[in-house]
Amino acid sequence: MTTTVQSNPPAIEVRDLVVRYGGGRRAMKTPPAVDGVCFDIAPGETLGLVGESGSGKSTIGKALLGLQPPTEGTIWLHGKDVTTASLKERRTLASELRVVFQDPYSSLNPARRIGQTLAESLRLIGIKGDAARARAITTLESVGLPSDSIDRFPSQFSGGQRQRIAIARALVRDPNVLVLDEPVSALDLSTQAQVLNLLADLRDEHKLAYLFIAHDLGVVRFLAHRVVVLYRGQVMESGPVEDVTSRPRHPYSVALTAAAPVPRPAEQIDRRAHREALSVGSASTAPPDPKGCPFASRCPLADGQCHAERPMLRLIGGQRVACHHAEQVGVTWPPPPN
Amino acid sequence: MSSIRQAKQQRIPAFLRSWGGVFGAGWLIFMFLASITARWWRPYDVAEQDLIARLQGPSSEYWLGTDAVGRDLFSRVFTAGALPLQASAVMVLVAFGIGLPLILIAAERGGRVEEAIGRFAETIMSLPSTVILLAAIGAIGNRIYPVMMIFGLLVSAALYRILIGVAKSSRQHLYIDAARVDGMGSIRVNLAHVLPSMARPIAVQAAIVYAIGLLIINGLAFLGFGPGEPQPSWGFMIKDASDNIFNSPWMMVPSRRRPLAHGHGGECAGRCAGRTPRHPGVHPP
Amino acid sequence: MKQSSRLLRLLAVLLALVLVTAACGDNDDDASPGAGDSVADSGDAAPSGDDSGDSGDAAPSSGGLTLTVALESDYSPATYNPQAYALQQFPFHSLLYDSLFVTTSDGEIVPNIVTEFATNEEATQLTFSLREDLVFDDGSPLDAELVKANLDRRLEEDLRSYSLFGEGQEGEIADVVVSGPYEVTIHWAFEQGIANGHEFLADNVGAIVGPNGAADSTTLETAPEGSGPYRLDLDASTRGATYVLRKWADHWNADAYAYDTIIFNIITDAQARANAVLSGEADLAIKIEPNQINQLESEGALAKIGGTVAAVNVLDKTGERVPAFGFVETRHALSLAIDRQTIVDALRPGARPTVQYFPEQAVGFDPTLNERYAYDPDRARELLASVGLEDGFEVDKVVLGEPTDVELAIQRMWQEELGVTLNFPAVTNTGELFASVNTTAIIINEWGLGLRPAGFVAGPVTSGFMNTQGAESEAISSVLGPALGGNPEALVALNNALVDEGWWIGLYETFTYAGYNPDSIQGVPFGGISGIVVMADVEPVG
Amino acid sequence: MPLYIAKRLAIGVGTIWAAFTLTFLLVHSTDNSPGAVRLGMGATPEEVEVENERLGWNRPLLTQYADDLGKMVRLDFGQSLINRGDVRDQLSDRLPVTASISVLATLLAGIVGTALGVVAAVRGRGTAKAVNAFSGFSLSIPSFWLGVVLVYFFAIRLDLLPATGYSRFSEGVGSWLQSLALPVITLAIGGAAVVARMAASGMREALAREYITTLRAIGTPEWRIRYIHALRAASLPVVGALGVQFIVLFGGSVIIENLFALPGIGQAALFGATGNDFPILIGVVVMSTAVVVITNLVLDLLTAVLDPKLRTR
Repeated sequence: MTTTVQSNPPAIEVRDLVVRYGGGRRAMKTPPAVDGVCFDIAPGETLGLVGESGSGKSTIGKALLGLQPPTEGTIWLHGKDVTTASLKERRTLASELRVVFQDPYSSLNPARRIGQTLAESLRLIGIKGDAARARAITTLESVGLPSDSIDRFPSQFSGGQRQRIAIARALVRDPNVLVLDEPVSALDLSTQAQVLNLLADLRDEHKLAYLFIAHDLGVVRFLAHRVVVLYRGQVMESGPVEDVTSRPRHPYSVALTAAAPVPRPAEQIDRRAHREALSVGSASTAPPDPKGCPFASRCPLADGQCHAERPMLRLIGGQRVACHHAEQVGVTWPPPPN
Repeated sequence: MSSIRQAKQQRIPAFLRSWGGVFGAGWLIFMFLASITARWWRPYDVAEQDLIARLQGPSSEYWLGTDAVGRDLFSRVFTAGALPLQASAVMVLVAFGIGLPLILIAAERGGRVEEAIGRFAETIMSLPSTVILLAAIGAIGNRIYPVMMIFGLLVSAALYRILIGVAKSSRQHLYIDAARVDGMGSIRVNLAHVLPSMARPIAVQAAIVYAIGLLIINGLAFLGFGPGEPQPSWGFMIKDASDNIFNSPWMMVPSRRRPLAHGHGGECAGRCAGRTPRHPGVHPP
Repeated sequence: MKQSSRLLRLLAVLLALVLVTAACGDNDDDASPGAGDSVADSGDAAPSGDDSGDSGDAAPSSGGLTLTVALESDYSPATYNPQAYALQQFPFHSLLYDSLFVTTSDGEIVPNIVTEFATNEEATQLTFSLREDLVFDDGSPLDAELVKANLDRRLEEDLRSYSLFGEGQEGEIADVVVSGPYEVTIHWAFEQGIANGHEFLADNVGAIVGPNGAADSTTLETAPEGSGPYRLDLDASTRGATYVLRKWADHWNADAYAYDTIIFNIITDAQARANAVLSGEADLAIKIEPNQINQLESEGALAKIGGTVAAVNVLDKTGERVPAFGFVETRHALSLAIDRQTIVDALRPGARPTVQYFPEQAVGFDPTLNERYAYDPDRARELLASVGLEDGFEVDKVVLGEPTDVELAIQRMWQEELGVTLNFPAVTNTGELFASVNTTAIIINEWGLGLRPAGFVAGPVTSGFMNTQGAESEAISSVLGPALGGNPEALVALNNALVDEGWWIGLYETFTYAGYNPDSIQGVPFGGISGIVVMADVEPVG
Repeated sequence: MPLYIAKRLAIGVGTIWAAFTLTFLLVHSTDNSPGAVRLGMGATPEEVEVENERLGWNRPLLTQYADDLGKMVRLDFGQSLINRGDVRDQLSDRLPVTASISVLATLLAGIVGTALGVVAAVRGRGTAKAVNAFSGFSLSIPSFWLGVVLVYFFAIRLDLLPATGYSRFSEGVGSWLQSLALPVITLAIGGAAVVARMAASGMREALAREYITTLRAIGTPEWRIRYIHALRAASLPVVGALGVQFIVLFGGSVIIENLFALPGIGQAALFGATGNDFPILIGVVVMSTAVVVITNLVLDLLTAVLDPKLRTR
């Protein structure tokens, strides 16, 4: 992984990232939201970050964006340490690293015209007036919106259009890395496909690196090159997207794969039955044993070792897996769907 | 089509979209302007008396009648407004001037900062304000502006308690995060995004607090801490009217009209500005 | 709004009903309207002392009668020492302290704890004897030594009632001599002597505080020490708000007092005070303000007593401060231009217009004066023109804060009828106000002349602060001596002289008002025309 | 739970300390001095200086603060400058009056307000509008105006209730209630309006909840649904609002006491303010704050009992 060439550093490099919410003694008692996560993203590459809600995937995004200060660990952007960048540094950084949020209704200020929102972003790098307006129009057109959108309010757009605006807002500063925090999960299926296609086109056109955060593997499979599966702030499995989705090595990945929605109702029913057969429990609120595997309390394969010893990431096949029983998965378990 | 209308409405503050709100806000503005300009158009001087026409009911000569020494109530009622209307405005400014920064800081920082400010606000809120105001008058004298500033300080705590939730939920908006990712500074984020999104509840609370300020000033005047005679004050006019309630009971009506209408104006504008606030928090005494 | 106010009214009625029914639950006649309540109830308020010492013939008090009095201010705010207060506060202190002499409701000053008194031939000494059965709670006697100890504190500044005994004052005392265990002789400082010196030792001035208080006034700050007919129930009282006085059955004159308990409620709000009488919570309300007079009068619950005279007092009789005042015609013109009837009708309902010095009930009153100086603006203008002042002039009247309604009315009348401009320069403290008598031409005031109007002329009017110029008037000084001696003709002449010289421009004679509940007490016994209620003579109905 | 109580107590103590400090600063920020107040108008500057020295007014501010704070902890507020009496004794005489008024007014406001709110929520739109109009009206009228009008009608015209004065509880509950009826009603109407609004919205919210639908489905009588289940859910914010109401009504009693000549804390505050009686002012503020704090503590505990979620804390 760390065989990067000096002249070509990864777009994003994250090492041993730990994020705790709150401060003081009480925060130390609760488990961290992100616990020792490492990954990197090459320029032009898309990394999928998958996990159910509360797994810490959005927190990683926030840490990257400077919205949530990391407790420990380091974040590099193009080889530059940005872990504790000041506001001033962030401002220049913000041109390279942009974000598209999940909720297109909340991510645009309803009281401001689209043009104002885009111009606000541009003003921070010194582009004002007509120049800003022209650039805003170009960007809006590049995401497939008419140029007169610039004088409208967000309430006049549909969810998919708003998400395009959000993408335009990210692109207007001409970045090379985008954090996509569940960009399509609030949209209906047909719009999802359009937006995903747009994102793919833009990536190819602008050579963008994506950190693509999602809660199911389905959409990740479409866009990502590699994928990281997160559970309770820890990496369960990572590797090329094909390997992880078609041959998951971690029981949790298996459950996630089964949970990914499919457009055909019949298959959905099959999947659900299959998922139930997995007998993977739902997330419990009880904190996991700090010494053991975080997934142990829900895992059908868990044994004494799992509760006592935290599994380390191991390279199995094409992917890295943190499970004592990874060899078993896909061989004797789970039972095949009927 | 409908989206265009929607867009136009966007620019009209919510509380002006109902008749009650228009009336309330209009009334407040009218009274404010009428009161501070009263000295130029009032039909009689506030001290001018007509002993023969004392304690009269409304007539074409004296539109609201006369008081116990035959002074024109119409002129006095409007002139009396200037001081409370201004002093209460100062109070509102102080209250928001102290309260809003604390609210914004607490909402932004969260955690221990929020807890500390919250504790402080809770402490201030539990103080019996009328008693404190009387103590302030006893200590620094009957000076309405400083006294109302102290009241503003007390009110700021109540504002904090009411608006902190609004501010926090307003910060939940992703466009705040987006602005921060843009590299916007904390102050700019607050001014450009957080505050405007809180405009409606702030307007509601400002109207309510303003009305309460008027009631407090009039209450103090009723207790004898108004401007000295012959300067008119609403509270003292009520007192005067209550002293003459047997001789001319109707005097209660014009003297009450102002504080009432004001309380009502503020209340109405406030209520119509949004739905009835879930936790009104600050109330008139 | 109309609808909601009706709803409000309905709601208020409902709420009131709920509370009244709740109140009726345990006491059936509590809610019955009328005045009987305050007199009839509180059977548990029996006097705390046992009445074995004094006989059982205190017939009227056996029912446990309570009298409730509403006062306009705290009559004992700083200390319970009666000597620190004025006559006005004496209704309260008269119940706690015995006084050497007292004013009766006939207006006479009579011995109280003095058994007999005598003045020597030259009137330079007053000798009086005390009752020998007077004791305080701790058993110490009220004897001649104690009276001397009391009077010997006369130079203390805090003891305001003693001010007339001070140096150069009309009642200056040279010495107090104990001439027997229960006999005291007072030596006046005035060489001419003082004929009715005992009148100086009446009411608040003659009140005797106990030995501890006489030795150290500060002991009276927390509790009274008197030998009077009542004791203050400190537990039941709230300072500044409510004072509960219980009858002390062992008092030598206990039978004269009809009530077992007297409650003083301090009600500073004038309307609330009137309300208290009207709704029966108070049997007697001392001091009723002009605004409430109509209301109480229409309910038959108003008592009044005259003797207060309002006037424009001319300080500048020589014209050295305002040249116009050098002419007597100017002063008469100012008087003739005042429409007293209008002022009285509009601002002082119940008062009586008058131009003269003496109150109507006093010897020396002359009805013809009021006719001679009746309102006549034309004549006033003529008079001014006759001294070349047809264009008017300006004169100042210093006020503390704001001018009164009457002053504002006079200002308007002088301006409109005579072109005379009356200005009201304001001062902020009484010191400045008092100092202004040396520089201004007029003052306007209400004077409670009380029992000795002639003495006031001899004092302030001719030789005191109203005549700092030392102006002389043959007409006044020639009759002042006989008038002080009580000669009726001289009194009338003095009255005429004051008005004719234009020293005194009377405005109206007003009243002291008290409200009372005619269903519970027989009336309000004022002490003469002093306007002070004689608490000993307040009697229950029936 | 004990932790919760301890926390509330700590805040209460902090509140009293803040009240004391604020008043202390106010009193010491003026040109006026206790010596001048105590000696009155006639005193010379020298005499005033001597008196101030005697009262310890000329000591360093911090020394006085520490000293006064220590005394306050022992509930010693010194002597009144005007009537020289012990401030604590005088105020504790008056405290029951103010406490009676504000507690009764809060209760009345709570009961009437809840009733109105429930009626508004349960009955048709007309009733809701009427209740809303009433509460809007009562919120905007000054209590002192209302008081004057009530006295005029109920005490003077109808002669139903006393207009002035206070009858102690020990002299009979009937006359006690009677003497407090008008002031309590005057004060409570504004509070009832606020409570009515909260109760109405709470009730509407409660009635819209799923478990109410469930209760209806299983055939629970409508009155039980409304007055047992929904009301209990709605009562929680109402009790919370009563705490705020109590503070407001306690302050409002200052004006009311003077209107009805009731010997309470508010009257003392007014006298203290007009007479610049510093010890009384500090005593009034501290003791009023203490009452408010204690009442709120009680209400907090009551809320905790009503709300099982809080009980576990």
